[in-house]
Amino acid sequence: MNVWDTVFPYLLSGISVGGQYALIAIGYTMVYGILRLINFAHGDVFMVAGIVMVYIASSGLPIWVCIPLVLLITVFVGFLIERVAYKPLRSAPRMSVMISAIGVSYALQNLVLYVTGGLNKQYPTIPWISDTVVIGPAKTKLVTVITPILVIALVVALVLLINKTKIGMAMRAVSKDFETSQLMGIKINNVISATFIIGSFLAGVGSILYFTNYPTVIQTSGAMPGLKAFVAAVFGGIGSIPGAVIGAFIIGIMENIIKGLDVILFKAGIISGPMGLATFSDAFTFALLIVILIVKPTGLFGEKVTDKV
Amino acid sequence: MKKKNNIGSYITLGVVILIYAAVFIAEQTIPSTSMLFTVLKKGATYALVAVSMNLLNGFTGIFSLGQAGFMLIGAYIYGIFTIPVSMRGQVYQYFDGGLVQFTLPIIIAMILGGLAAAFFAFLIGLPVLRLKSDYLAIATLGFAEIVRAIFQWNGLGPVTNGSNMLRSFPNFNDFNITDAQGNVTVYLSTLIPFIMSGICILIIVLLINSSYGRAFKAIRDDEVAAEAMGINLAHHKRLAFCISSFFAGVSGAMLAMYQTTVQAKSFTSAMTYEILLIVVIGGIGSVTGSVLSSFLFVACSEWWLRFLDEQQMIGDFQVPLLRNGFRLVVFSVIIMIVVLFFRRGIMGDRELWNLNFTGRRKNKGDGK
Amino acid sequence: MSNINDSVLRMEHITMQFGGVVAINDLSLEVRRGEIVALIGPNGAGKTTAFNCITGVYEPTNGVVYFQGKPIALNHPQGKMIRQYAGSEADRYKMLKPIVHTPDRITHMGIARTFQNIRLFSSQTAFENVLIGTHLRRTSNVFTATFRLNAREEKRNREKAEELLEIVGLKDEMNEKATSLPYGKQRRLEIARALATDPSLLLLDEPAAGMNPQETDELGSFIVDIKNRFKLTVFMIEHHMNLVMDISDRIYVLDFGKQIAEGTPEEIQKNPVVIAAYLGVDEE
Amino acid sequence: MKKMIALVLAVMMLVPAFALADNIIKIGVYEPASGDSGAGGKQETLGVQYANFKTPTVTIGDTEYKVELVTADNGSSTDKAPSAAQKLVSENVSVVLGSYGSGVSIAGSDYFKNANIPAIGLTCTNPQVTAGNSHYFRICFLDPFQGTVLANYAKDALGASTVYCLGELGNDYDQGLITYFKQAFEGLGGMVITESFPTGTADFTSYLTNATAYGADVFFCPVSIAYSTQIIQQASAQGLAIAILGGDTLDSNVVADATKGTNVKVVITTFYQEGANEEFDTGFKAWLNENPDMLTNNGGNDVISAVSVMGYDGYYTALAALQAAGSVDGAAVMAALPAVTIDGVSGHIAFDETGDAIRTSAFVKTVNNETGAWEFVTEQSVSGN
Repeated sequence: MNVWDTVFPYLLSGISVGGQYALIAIGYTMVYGILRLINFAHGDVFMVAGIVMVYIASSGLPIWVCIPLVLLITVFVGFLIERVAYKPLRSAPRMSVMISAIGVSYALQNLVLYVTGGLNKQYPTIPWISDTVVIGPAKTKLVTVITPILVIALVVALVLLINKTKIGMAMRAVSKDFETSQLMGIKINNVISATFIIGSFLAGVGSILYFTNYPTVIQTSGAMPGLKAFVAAVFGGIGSIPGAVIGAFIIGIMENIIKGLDVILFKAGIISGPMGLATFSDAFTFALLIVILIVKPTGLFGEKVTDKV
Repeated sequence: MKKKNNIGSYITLGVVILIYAAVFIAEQTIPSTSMLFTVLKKGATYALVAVSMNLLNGFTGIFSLGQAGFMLIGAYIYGIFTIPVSMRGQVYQYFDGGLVQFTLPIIIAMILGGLAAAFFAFLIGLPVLRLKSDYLAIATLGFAEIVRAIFQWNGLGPVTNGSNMLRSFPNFNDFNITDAQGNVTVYLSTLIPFIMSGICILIIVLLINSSYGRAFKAIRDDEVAAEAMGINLAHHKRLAFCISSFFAGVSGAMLAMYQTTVQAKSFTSAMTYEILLIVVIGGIGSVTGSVLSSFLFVACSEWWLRFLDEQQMIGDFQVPLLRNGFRLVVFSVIIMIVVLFFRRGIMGDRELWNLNFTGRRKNKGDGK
Repeated sequence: MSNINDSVLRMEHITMQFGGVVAINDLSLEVRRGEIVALIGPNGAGKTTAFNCITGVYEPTNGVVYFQGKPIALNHPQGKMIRQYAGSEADRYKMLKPIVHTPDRITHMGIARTFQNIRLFSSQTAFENVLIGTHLRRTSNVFTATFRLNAREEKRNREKAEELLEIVGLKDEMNEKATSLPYGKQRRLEIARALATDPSLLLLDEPAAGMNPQETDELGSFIVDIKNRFKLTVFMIEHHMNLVMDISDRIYVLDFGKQIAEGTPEEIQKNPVVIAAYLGVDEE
Repeated sequence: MKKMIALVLAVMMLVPAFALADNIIKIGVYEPASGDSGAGGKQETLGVQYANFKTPTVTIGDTEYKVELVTADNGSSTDKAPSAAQKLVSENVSVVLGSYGSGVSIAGSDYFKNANIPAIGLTCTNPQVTAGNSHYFRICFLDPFQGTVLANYAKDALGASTVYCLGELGNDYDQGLITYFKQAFEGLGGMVITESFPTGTADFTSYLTNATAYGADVFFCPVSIAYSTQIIQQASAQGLAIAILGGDTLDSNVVADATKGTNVKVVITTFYQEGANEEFDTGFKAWLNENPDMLTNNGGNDVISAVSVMGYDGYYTALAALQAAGSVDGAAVMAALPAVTIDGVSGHIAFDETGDAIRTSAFVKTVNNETGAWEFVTEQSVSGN
């Protein structure tokens, strides 16, 4: 087995999960770009999308009805969260809004805990994308291949939306200068709602892909992917959509490489036995975050914001 | 003004003494199996960590979410150095009894736990404290996750027992005074955590009201102006960060004593969020508030709202909705109401000793 | 004014450039011991930027700032700025090692300032605001301060703060929240707070902004008063020409980042360039 | 109006007071109802509840007591364990049953010890649960035994020379069983590679790739039900060719359902095989089918999990101990427990000097990939254990 054959399966897993992180990361980066808020509840919206799918699918509806229904409900949840938990705090200090976000996250998790009884729920099998395919030396689900393609398609659509449409222009204006755009007659609340709707929609799509790959949902399912997606957004430069996507792919790939690092090093003859480095697969993401924040706080593609004295 | 201040202080002192006396008496009279003592012990532990977090978030304006990581360090250091040598073979069953083959006195181990947490805070503080509000929050959160992974790593097993549980170290019950037959004669298992926590909180209060505390508050109010007043931002922020982490470490050791076992995997970011919510409910910038809300939070989550988790019958009528997990739903709703509508929390930024006991309300400046 | 060479503050060829925008270009000026010097100019001329360069809030792009004969800030264009640099004297300091101090170090050396848009510590009382100013001259460390082993120092500082409040006429309001005070008193409080740091040079950024004529008059004599009382040198930015002309020994005029005039109040009043800058001249 | 409310309140207070007039004895059920082990904990609780349904009273001395079960959810996590344990203590239970999961058992242990309440472990197999304790007993086999059984099976029946072990970080059950398995398997001349995943992991694809890359012949993952279903499903998607080996935690219909329709071979060791006791099987199934809630707790169907059997046996062990003690006092029950023996559904139960059940055999089961049912493979014992 040559090096490529050893590394390839990890790359494949990484690209797949990276694409799913990317879809969550876009929601983080857009909301941060406009509200300067880390929407801690975003990962939980992703999880709620998963749970909603579990319950809708178990009601016996055909899957082509379930998917749009799930996306619709997810979008509504995202919209509702903004209206209930963030809008009343528009003029409050940033810390209050962030705490509200943490509160929402806590509430969503507990609500799902109550509904599910705290048990893992089996995600329904979605036909076609769950099929097994063989790519080079690895066998995987079709969703692994679809994810990056879908992500790129969605990102292109999103970039077009932001650059070509009126609402997109309004979004860019608001993210540049909140107060001024308000004075210019932009309906701030509509723009913010639109942002949350787009973010939640993408998280919903991400959730379908993610849980098809890893088909168990529990109330904490969204926490880790959420945090990682946020790190991806920071890594790519918060506010930048391509940055978030690239960051997410890098994090997804690195995380899986680390899980397999023992094997890779072992095969390469560098170490003689496993060192348990897989323990650090999650921690690595955060180490990367701290390093990037120190070396280049604006991320890979971020714009520098100067504070006025 | 000065006179009134003193009245407040005396009243506070009186209240504190009354509470301690009540705790002592309750412990001797009420059966030790009562849920009350669990709440008090855990409440005392949480009070300390909440106040330590408030020192950072409320008084210095540094939004840090690393508290669970520092508690973990304190808890582990305490556990590692206090497990009786005779028990080490059992606890470190997969690591031949571990590397550490001596024990330290409880107090020394607690302080060492705090110092270790402060040391880690110093290291991480050098780069991280330069970051602005939410970036700092997410970096400290990440740091806590990294600490968790390090302590779980099998490579450090001989010291940390890998990802396995530490146990058999002295816990709160070991403070009870027993007679020769092993029967408890004087119960101290609740009073001692109160004293530990009380001393630590007193030190924090003294710090807050010292010249350094004023400097911290100046930084919170306006960094630029504070710097223009000759306050070295880096130095003072690091100081606040290390001191807060020290006490988080000590409270970690107390949590270890409360839980009787320690395991790295339970020190998650969810724990930090919980502590943050305690601080918010109590009022950001109020020590009294943090202490009050710690006890309220623990009592509600462990005791008073427990009935929501079980089916209740009123006569033949089964109350709907009640089942496992409902307590937490109600709890989250309460928290969201506080966060959205009572943003100042229970105490705002006031303290027990600053309250106007004479009944006349002074015109307060508009608090944000 | 004993010695004409007794320079307290000297700026040499200071240029401050943000990206492509030159906020100050090649500014050189000097403030001597015991003087009251004013820096005037239309809005956006770069006056506050000059203050920020002195106090370490900004790192000047090029030039040196001396305080009591020692350089406290020195820089020359570096990195990307070498190509972007649009000011003059680019090569003058090329060989020298840049000097950067954080604002607190500068304050420590003896330069205190107030802010154009009052920056008091909003959650604290007037008294506490001044008390914070005494923090930097502490001899206690965090341990002794926490355990009250510095009681004598603390007492001294409290007395000093009280005395300063009395001097600025805020004794009665000492326990009021700083931000609940009327505007004029907030400005005085800021000065008291700055004085608490024991400065030898006081930088006042528009101390009379928002004051009525009577308050402005009082402020003038107040500034002279504290200057004499604390043996200060005062360097101020001000728009109230009456105040400036009344109390300044000398005046520098800044326009579009460049110094356009320097001289005594009488000279400046007659200077056609200054008049043009303020009133706008059609021919130009 | 106020009087009305007062009256209603007074009546409400009186109702439980009347209920208290009967002789009641409380048995604590210390089990996870949520979290990663929630599914298993619920099934174990079902066994206890069924036993309580069959035998709701016990005669101690000359008095007949009504047995009341007090449940506490330890949330599958060691930090929630203390308050759950304390809840049972504060309810003054006479004896505690549980828990599913060794870590939470250890975490709750000291609370029972301090209150002089004996605890009977039902399926917590880590030796640390009872070692050095006089109050903790257990009716199942231990990990050194189970590890050896599994190692023997891997070597002899599966012909493995290299085994890849995957456990959850910080889970005492996983890590303990893996350690004993490793000892035994290496003793047989095999090679063992161990890795751990952080709590909350959902993506196991890279670990599965690791196993293949190391050239392992068996994938040993004695993890909780939640993770094992994930592993099995992802193994199926990746086309994992080697057998997945598990411990008693995997003996659940949830795992069997996950395996159904895949090509993954799942082999486990456990305490009981359906069909060994006809009377229990039919009774339990009938009871499950009568109570929709219970059926849901069992994972939606009436397949019997070994943990339910252990719960059932544990309940009768507790009753026997109460009768032997002749008292409802915890300390007396504790003193009586070592001498208690019963013939349970899972076999004869007697305690050795550490308080562990003396067990000499384990069942090996596998999942039928077509029907999704557990099939009996062999009953394996280890000499010298």
